[in-house]
Amino acid sequence: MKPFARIILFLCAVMMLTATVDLPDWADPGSPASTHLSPGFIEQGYHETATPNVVTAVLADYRSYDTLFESVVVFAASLVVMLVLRRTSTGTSRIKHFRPKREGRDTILRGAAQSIIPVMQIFALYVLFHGHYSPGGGFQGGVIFGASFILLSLCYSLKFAMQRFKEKMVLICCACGALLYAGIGAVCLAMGWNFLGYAGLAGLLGVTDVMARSHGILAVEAGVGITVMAVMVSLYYDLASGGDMEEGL
Amino acid sequence: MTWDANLLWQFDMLILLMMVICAVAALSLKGLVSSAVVTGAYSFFTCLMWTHMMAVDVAFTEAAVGAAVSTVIIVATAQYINPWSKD
Amino acid sequence: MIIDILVITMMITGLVFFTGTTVGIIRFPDFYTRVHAAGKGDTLSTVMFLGAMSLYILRDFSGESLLTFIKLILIVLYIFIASPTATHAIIDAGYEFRVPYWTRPSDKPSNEDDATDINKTMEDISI
Amino acid sequence: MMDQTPVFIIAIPLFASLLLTLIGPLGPRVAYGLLIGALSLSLGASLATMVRVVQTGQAIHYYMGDWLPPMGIELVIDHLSAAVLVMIGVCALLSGIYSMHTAGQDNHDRLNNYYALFSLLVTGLLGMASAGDVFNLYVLLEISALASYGLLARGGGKAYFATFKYLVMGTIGACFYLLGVGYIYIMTGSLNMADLADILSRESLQESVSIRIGFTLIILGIWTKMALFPLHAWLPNAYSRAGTATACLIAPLMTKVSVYIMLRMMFTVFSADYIFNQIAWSSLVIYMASAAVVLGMITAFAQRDMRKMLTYIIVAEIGYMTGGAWLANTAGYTGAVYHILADGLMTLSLFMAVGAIIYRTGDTSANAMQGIFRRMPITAAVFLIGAASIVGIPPTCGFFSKWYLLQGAVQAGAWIFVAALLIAGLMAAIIFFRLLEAAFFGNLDDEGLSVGHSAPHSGTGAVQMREAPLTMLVPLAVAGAALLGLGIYTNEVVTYLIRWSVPAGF
Repeated sequence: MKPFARIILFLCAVMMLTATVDLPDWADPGSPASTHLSPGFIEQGYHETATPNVVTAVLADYRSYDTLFESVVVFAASLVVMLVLRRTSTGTSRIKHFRPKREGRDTILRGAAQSIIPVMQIFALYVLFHGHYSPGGGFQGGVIFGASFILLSLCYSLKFAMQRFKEKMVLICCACGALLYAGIGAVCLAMGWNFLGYAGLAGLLGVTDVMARSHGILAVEAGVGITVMAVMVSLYYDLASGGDMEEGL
Repeated sequence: MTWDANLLWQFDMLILLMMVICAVAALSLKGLVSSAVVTGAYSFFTCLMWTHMMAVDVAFTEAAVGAAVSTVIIVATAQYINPWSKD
Repeated sequence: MIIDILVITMMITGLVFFTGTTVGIIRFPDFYTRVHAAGKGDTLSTVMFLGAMSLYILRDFSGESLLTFIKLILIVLYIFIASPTATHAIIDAGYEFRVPYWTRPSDKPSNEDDATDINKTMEDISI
Repeated sequence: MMDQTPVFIIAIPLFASLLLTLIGPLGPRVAYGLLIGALSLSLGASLATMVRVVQTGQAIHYYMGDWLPPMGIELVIDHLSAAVLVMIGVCALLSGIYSMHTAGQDNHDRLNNYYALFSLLVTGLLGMASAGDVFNLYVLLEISALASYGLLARGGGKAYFATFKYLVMGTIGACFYLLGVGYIYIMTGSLNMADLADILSRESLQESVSIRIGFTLIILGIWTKMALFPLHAWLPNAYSRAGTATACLIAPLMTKVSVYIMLRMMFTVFSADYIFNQIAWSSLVIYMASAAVVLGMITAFAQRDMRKMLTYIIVAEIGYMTGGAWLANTAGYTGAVYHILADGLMTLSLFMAVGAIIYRTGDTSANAMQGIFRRMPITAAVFLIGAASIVGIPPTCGFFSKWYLLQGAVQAGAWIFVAALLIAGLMAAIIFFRLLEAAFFGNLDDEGLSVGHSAPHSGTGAVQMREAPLTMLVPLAVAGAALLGLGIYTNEVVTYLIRWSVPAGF
């Protein structure tokens, strides 16, 4: 089987390398990708969405339908991992590996965690809400926020983290983030615009259409952030404890 | 902040080389935990590559997801599948 | 001018420590000493480098450069907290995992098991 | 202000899935009711859209977020996607109703999360069928794939390994698709299907190696997803080891929607001229399809386990559709599209019938069929209709799709495909004849046998009538009736839906 797999890999590599002969030059301003749609986004992006960061505007407004489903992909991942791994039945645990118990020890780790985690969470919020102006947004902010909880449970213990952020709460956050995103789409629908046409929020918020798009982007980024944060924590809880939520890494 | 194709092509090649080395190492190393760590290193080089291509958003995501969280999650998973197994 | 000299000195010191760290990781005999070299040398040299950069930025003083300076100082602080803690955590985990430490073989000629034991464990650890 | 029905098709199952995760404490009945309600509403929206498409005779474009394509994303529902949408809606609703007992059997806890994934899978499939953007298609492909991994792995035990194999193959397929889309994006700068078709028809791009390889990668990825013959190894184990409710949802839909994506990529994004004249592979693909048809049927013949047999029949059916799509004539195309609809219903009714038999007898091998006609007459009747459809006996829809496929193959002069179709029909007849013989006569030879192997001496000869529960029986009967109905109204389906979507250049 192995030589066969190697032949297939080699063929794929040859095919992909062959495809590069035709491609436009690296960072070529005349390439189709830079001339077809990008100028439109760059020129009109700010006037239509009041968002200086073009990436955010494209991600969360022009192609927000994609982004909705990307956050749903993340949500689906946590749901799948939970369905497959989580065991509530009390039985013989499959896990027989050595797991160090560090209850009540290691002041250094905890001290460092105490000083780093708040800063990390503030930074996550900054990344999330500053996405209009600088690189960042819901996905990145959510991941950093989730990482702070993972750090907490690494430095203390899984149980400690689960007391702070309960498993049920995590699942609710997973669904509510995506629900916030889709709900905003539905509100726009109810206001007489198309699904996810944030301009429909203008009437509710009392601002112009352009500003309403900007606010809509902010709200959906927050939804994405909540989902991603909760999913990261949920994945860690399930995978690190092997599904029994007893003790983790 | 302008991109000059000729300025740092050696740097480019170096990162690509390291990425190839990491990819091969992740496949050929014994032990799942070490493979997981090398995968994290691979993600880090990918992140450098994105930064070099001026795609800061992608680099940011890669650093947060690939190099940080997914490495932790892979290691957490690997401990249940006999971390020092030979395949 | 003085700042330039300071910056160059700090950078060279940082480089020297980096070299020391690398040599240490390769040459030290067991797990604990290697991590020790990596943790200490790496932290100090990174801090040296970043400090030099922040000073260099401050040469043309303006609001923007001050902002960059503050960001760099924050990174220095972060590394100063995180890197030794990580080293500590790794060593602690190794201690709990009962990774044997190195003793000079000639001191205890009778106790040859230790040396082989170390080699065995080193193979395990350095996979 | 546009008509908003197209978005309801997708948004309702999505909202249902998100809400289903939240309503765990309310108990399984609420979850079941919410799922069924959402699926029916979505089906209603699909039907309304189809009626509008048929009435106006042109595709509906729905602009997401009010951004005009190619800047924004659009949903495009033309005749082909309307038909596939309705097929998905019907199959999902029927298997949703059917799942009441079996899903509870497979999932003692967290039934609401199982249903959330169920609904998410339907969302992904509906979204794929209505997408007008190649990257959006990829995102929805990932959603449906992820949900199907979770649902299939819920089978427990051996299903984990089978699903892991499926996961690896599915990820490779999705990666190939994404790589191909990437190459095409670099060369064209657009992701919208109509825009891409416009750009790709330019003279300068016809000869491009990158576009050609991009197309190859996309098609290879889709073939991996839909388990065309050399890439089918993951399918039988993954599908046959899943829980009954899961198998009834996934087996009819996943591969058919992949076939739909293949048609969409071939004829909407690329053109028939480009595929059959510039990239001249079609004879090779027809050989592959013929091999898939013949080998799938032969392997199915060798199986003792009923569900495994059905999964190999799916592999053969994929061969029919692929062959029909690559015959490059109207009859072949009509046969392929019609077979998507017919095969969805056929596979659904067969899987549901077999599921009901397994539910009552607890036996997955062909022995379970002994004397089924006496004990479960309705289930057996639906099984008979499904089998007749697979074999290709006239009043059922399977006959008409095979008729169109044969006609197309003869027109194209693809004699090997003709031979494969005939051999496969014969093999299918033998397979089902063997099963139905046991179902009909198995009981009469040995009276104790049908009562149960556990109690061979209780034989008083009284055969117990024990049909499956009503929630399983009603969808079964509806599916059987739909098979006949689709067969009877073939002419209307072809005239009003399929003829409109025949690509230019045939």
